[in-house]
Amino acid sequence: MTSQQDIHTPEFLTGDEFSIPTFRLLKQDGSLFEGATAPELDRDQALRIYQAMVTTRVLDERMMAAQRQGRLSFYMQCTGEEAAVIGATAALEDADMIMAQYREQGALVYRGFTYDEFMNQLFGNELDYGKGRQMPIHYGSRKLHYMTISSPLATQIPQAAGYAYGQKLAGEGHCTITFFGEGAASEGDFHAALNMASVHEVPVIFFCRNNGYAISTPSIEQFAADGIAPRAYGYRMHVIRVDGNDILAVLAATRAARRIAVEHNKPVLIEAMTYRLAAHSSSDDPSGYRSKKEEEAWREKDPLLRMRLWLIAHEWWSEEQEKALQEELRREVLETMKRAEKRPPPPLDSLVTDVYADVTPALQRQLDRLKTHIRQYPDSYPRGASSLDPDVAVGDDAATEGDA
Amino acid sequence: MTSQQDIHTPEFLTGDEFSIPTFRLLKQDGSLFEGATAPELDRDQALRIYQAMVTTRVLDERMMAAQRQGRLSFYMQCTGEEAAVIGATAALEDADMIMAQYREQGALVYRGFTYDEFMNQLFGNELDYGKGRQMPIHYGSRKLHYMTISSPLATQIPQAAGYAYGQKLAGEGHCTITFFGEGAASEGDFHAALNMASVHEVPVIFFCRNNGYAISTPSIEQFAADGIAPRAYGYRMHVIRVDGNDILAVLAATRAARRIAVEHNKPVLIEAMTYRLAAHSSSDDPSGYRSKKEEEAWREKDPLLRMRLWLIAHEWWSEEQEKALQEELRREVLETMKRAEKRPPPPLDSLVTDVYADVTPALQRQLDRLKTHIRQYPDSYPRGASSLDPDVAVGDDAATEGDA
Amino acid sequence: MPTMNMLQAINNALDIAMAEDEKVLCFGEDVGIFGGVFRATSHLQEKYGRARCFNTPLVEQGIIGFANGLAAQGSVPVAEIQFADYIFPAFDQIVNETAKFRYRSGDLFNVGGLTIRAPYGGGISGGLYHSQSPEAYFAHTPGLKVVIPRNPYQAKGLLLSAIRDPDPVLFFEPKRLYRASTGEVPEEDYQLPIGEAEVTREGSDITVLGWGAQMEVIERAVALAEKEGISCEVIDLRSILPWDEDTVAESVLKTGRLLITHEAPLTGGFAGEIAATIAERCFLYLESPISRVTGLDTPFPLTLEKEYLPDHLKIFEAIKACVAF
Amino acid sequence: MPTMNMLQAINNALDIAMAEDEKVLCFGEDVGIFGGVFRATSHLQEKYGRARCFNTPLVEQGIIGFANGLAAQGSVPVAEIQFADYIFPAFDQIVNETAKFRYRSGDLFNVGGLTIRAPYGGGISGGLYHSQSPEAYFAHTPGLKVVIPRNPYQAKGLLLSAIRDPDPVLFFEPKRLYRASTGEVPEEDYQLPIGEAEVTREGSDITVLGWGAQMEVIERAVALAEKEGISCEVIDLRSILPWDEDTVAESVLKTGRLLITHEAPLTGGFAGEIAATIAERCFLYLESPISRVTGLDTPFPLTLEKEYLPDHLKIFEAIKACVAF
Ligand SMILES: Cc1ncc(C[n+]2csc(CCOP(=O)(O)OP(=O)(O)O)c2C)c(N)n1
Ligand SMILES: Cc1ncc(C[n+]2csc(CCOP(=O)(O)OP(=O)(O)O)c2C)c(N)n1
Ligand SMILES: [Mg+2]
Ligand SMILES: [Mg+2]
Repeated sequence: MTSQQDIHTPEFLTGDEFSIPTFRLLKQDGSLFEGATAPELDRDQALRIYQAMVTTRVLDERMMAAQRQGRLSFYMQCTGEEAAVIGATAALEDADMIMAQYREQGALVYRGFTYDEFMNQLFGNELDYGKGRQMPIHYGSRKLHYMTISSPLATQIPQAAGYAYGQKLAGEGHCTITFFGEGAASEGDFHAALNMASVHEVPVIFFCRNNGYAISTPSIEQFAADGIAPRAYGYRMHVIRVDGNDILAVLAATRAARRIAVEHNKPVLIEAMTYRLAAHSSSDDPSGYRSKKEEEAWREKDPLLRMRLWLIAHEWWSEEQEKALQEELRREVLETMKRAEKRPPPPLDSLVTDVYADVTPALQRQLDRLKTHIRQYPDSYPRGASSLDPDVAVGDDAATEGDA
Repeated sequence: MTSQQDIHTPEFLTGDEFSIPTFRLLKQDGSLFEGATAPELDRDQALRIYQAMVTTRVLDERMMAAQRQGRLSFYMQCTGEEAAVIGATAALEDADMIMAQYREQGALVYRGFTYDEFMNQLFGNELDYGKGRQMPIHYGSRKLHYMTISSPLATQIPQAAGYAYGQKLAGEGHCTITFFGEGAASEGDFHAALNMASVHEVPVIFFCRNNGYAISTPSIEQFAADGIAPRAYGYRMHVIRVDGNDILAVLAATRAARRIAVEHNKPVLIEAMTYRLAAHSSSDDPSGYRSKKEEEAWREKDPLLRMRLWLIAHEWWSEEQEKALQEELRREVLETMKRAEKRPPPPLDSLVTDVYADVTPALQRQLDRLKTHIRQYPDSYPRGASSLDPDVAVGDDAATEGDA
Repeated sequence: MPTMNMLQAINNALDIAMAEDEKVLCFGEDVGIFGGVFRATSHLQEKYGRARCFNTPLVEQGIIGFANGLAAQGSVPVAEIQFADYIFPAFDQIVNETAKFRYRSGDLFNVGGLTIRAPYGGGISGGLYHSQSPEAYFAHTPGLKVVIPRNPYQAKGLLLSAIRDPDPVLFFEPKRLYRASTGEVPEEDYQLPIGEAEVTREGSDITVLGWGAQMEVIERAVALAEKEGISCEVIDLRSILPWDEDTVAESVLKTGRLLITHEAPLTGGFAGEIAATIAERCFLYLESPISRVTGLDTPFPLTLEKEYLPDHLKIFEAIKACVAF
Repeated sequence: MPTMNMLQAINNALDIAMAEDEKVLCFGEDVGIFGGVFRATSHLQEKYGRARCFNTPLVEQGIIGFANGLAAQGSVPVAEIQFADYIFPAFDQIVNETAKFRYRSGDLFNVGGLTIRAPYGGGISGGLYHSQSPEAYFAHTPGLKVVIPRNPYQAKGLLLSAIRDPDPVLFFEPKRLYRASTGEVPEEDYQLPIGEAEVTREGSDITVLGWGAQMEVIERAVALAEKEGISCEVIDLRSILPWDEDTVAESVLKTGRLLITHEAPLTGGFAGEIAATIAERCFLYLESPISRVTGLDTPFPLTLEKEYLPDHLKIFEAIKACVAF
């Protein structure tokens, strides 16, 4: 269906004739903008959100430090983007599906993934639901409806459209949210996903964290347009741009998006304007491609501080509570980290399980040969050898627990 | 760079608030719309354009008939879309690069590809520049700056962006046009191409033939939006929608687009609204998925008729000239077809040349073994055997000619 | 028992699977009202509605991405790729996602419900892009299953197994046989095993192994060889991944000779894998080098397609050469 | 002669190629001012400007599509894919386009100027998606060349050849060796031949064949074997496609034994192709089955990476088994 209007002189459009505003509710000092109304939010949920933000921040700080100490091979922080990720998650029902990119640990925290669960994945030990197969930060939880992270970028976006199509057919009123960066949105899978979702009318929320960078590539070298939001026009999709550091705006926007998705089976695109305050990952050093000044400017827009000021103004939170929470969390991180580090690796068999539903005979032969070899050189394969000793061998409660 | 405006209530946009008009100049009766001005066009170019349209139409009609008679394995018609393809080509310089999808034989006709050249490709004979390797309609011409057609859809779109980037660096003032269907525009390569072209500011024209169908799939099942044009907003790219059956509008729009591309190194998207009057290909039967009535409605918008009426109004053309041209062309098609059919196939060596710049030793061994085998069973491989006989063996003037 | 061609058998299998389980969905380019360009999905939209059988936009990476998501959710998608030559835009979704979904999540999530159907192979004047046999690309990818039927009976039974298999299956259909191959096919539901080869003819001098459309070519070659007194054992591999080493090895231990044929180019083709494995397992029993009769190491040609293809004459000559070694 | 690590050698080769020919362009994700996530393109943007060395948007299919177009136009693009694991979204542009460009056009057009660089391989705690060795996927694709260097000297000479080669080349760089492998590298321009294997050690009991990072592993295994009195001939294949059958066959005719190792999974890996070819060519000379020491037929793991990899001990044991056969 195309519009019917005619013109008789060749005028080109570029989209500059309209612009996409940013939805904001909360000022950095914790007060609302004039004309703004906070979304409905009781004390319990407000604190659940805020505590998830702090829990995420503390985890990130401590684990990055652990990585620097050589205790962990790799880490990625959500720092600066907690409001975007947690605000969106808080707007959903807990049974809605989350298909994230990798910087969305806040969503898991909000849903109740414990520090122990994080640590088991980060250290790839026998209790890691992923059985120590993926790099740190590739979390997943079936019970929390959080799809295991996959490193190839943007692949989860069309998958989210498909998942949501299945939810629509199932008719239980659930939807899917998929998070991705403004960099990942350049992939072909992004275009495929948005187009298919709008043609097939699926209840999916495409949530773009526009944090300004894809590793070292600034968004100005990623696209020439006014962010990601105007792409929605190409699919006649509902779209909103929101201040990603404004927890109330993110919450309100995502709640409204969820309504459009679930009640009308229409996909929605949300572009959250935010900033990756930390390095891309523990392997990265941003000083080569951006200024401290730019970082500082954004540090002043810290989403945690903004929400804290709002909570304090409501007398739902205090500096003392803040201090106590931070201390408790720091202690908990260290304790759980120590526990997780000490746990044995997954058993040798986990090398060949889950390739297929059942281990094929050929794979079983490969495993048997490997066992023979390791028995010959146990000292050269301390991890593999440990599970060959029957005393050390572990069951697979890991998978069972995650499944629960 | 994103817009600066703020809002404090969560309002979603869908792009419905603006619409993309269609640029039209010529009415079906051959007169101009009120307020319309025809682009500069002298008699010579007008006739070159029109004759290319008729030449294409006659070729298509005859070759489809030949296919029906079993003389040809496969064919695809441009019918109904001649104004879009030839109008765009006529707006370019002849040295600009064309990277087409497959339904753009009109562009080749306009640039002077002869019936003989068409036939050699269609029959995959020894003179086919492509050496009989691709299915009918996969034309290419180096001297006419027309990239050899490739069946996988949309792959040429990012290639066109790259080609144009090379032209920009070369600084000779050339640009690239790439044609594609509204179906192919669903591929990931489309998104990649438009984004890269706008970020890297390349002189490329993306010309979408929105002909309503991708084989059996109507555009309403291809995308939910107002055509392809609004996608340009996602890349802040210049865009225009044009009546694809209106030769003057296509010409004017593409000339203007070329100026933007070449003078400002900015990519442009053109969406030409047209209709695939014939079946998708000789393998297709549209009666299963669309109505005769719909086809008839579009047949009345025939782009050839529209231009003919305009030419006749200018007294640049007459019904007698029309008749003579048609007859001459029909005769020529049949003559060249007969010649091409009779020509021998490409030599057996062409099976292994051009895989690499030089035939590898391993491939040479494979060819030698094949020759031995064919000598043993010459009757089972009449085509291969024919070039083993030194009297029949042909040189490779084909390639040399195409290169010229 | 009714006679069906391969398309009818496939259509019938889809029909049975959709009737039985409402979680089964069929989609892809033109599979809706049109029933697919080859008509494998004819009437399914009519019968099961647009929600369960539908056209997709023209984007293979999206089709498989969408299908992966559906399968992870618990649906049973049967996605069609219009030609196997056009499966490559979905390569990342298949090899990085489909294949690794279960493993990387420790089986928290899997896409075992997924089946991908695609017509493959030459012999239809399709040139470079309507002729390819890409099975070897996928056979190097643990986590996938790759299945290829040789006739209508096999097509129905294997496709029903593929759809119900707990692992994702790539189902390549020899399009040259779509209408050319006909045979008796039971009306009722039945399954044939995935991962098991079938000995379709017993013999003692040489084992001749293939899959899909090559089985018919092999039969013609073997008929010629038998006339010359060579007794051939013929095996249809059926599953390329995982493949049935034991059946092949057992046969070669008996015959001492092996010929493998496929249409795909020689280098990196799946015959190499089989040859390497069997040469190792049957080292002391091989009486002649394992012979591979395949397409040339070039893209697929058009005018000289007949010359390019590993036809019955090439196989026949190779059989003789093996036996005469 | 200066000492360089592999990244420096690669950076140096790119620098030389860009200085010599202004048609040479380097681009990819983060290759601009940042110089690539591994810093292989450090300082190139500074030296040659943003027009010739630049960041691309994050879209591999676009990077290679763009590069194909540039090469067809006559430029000499050197495109970087950040990790070989992320080359799959570009699979269609590579196997259907790059590989077939010249053939399908009868050489009216070609993309011979194209080089695609990508870090590959395991041993860096990368898990499923920062460890893959995808060379076999491409080795089944006529029209491509696939080259893998084993050390800095090889990397520079082979990369310069790849850039100037008249055919498109996939250049996979063993990222485990980026900083770990150092050696003398001439400052000046030089090329090493594509399509030729190199015998890096002569021996008489067994031929041990590999490429890339496995060469260092082979050296450790061979050192153990030599201590037990086994004389090993070691070959670095260097080019996977086209590969140097003659050099390998010649060596095996002499030693009578062959072991091939790669990190990629066994099934469908390129060792299968080599084993099949050499078993055929050297049938009467083989004294033991050709041995393949490879990754397991699973996705690439993390915690148990050491157990998964075909390390020197596994190769050493396999060498002994061959010789004892
Ligand atoms: C297909 C693919 N290509 C490249 C990469 C390497 N890579 C990992 S993260 C990243 C940048 C992503 O940027 P963005 O999407 O903006 O997310 P952010 O890191 O900013 O949250 C890149 C290039 C990858 N993981 N997958
Ligand atoms: C990658 C790929 N997928 C599928 C096909 C099969 N196919 C050929 S043409 C076509 C429809 C194209 O429609 P459109 O782009 O609208 O062009 P039109 O035929 O209408 O000119 C399809 C699906 C293909 N050639 N390539
Ligand atoms: Mg980002
Ligand atoms: Mg169309």
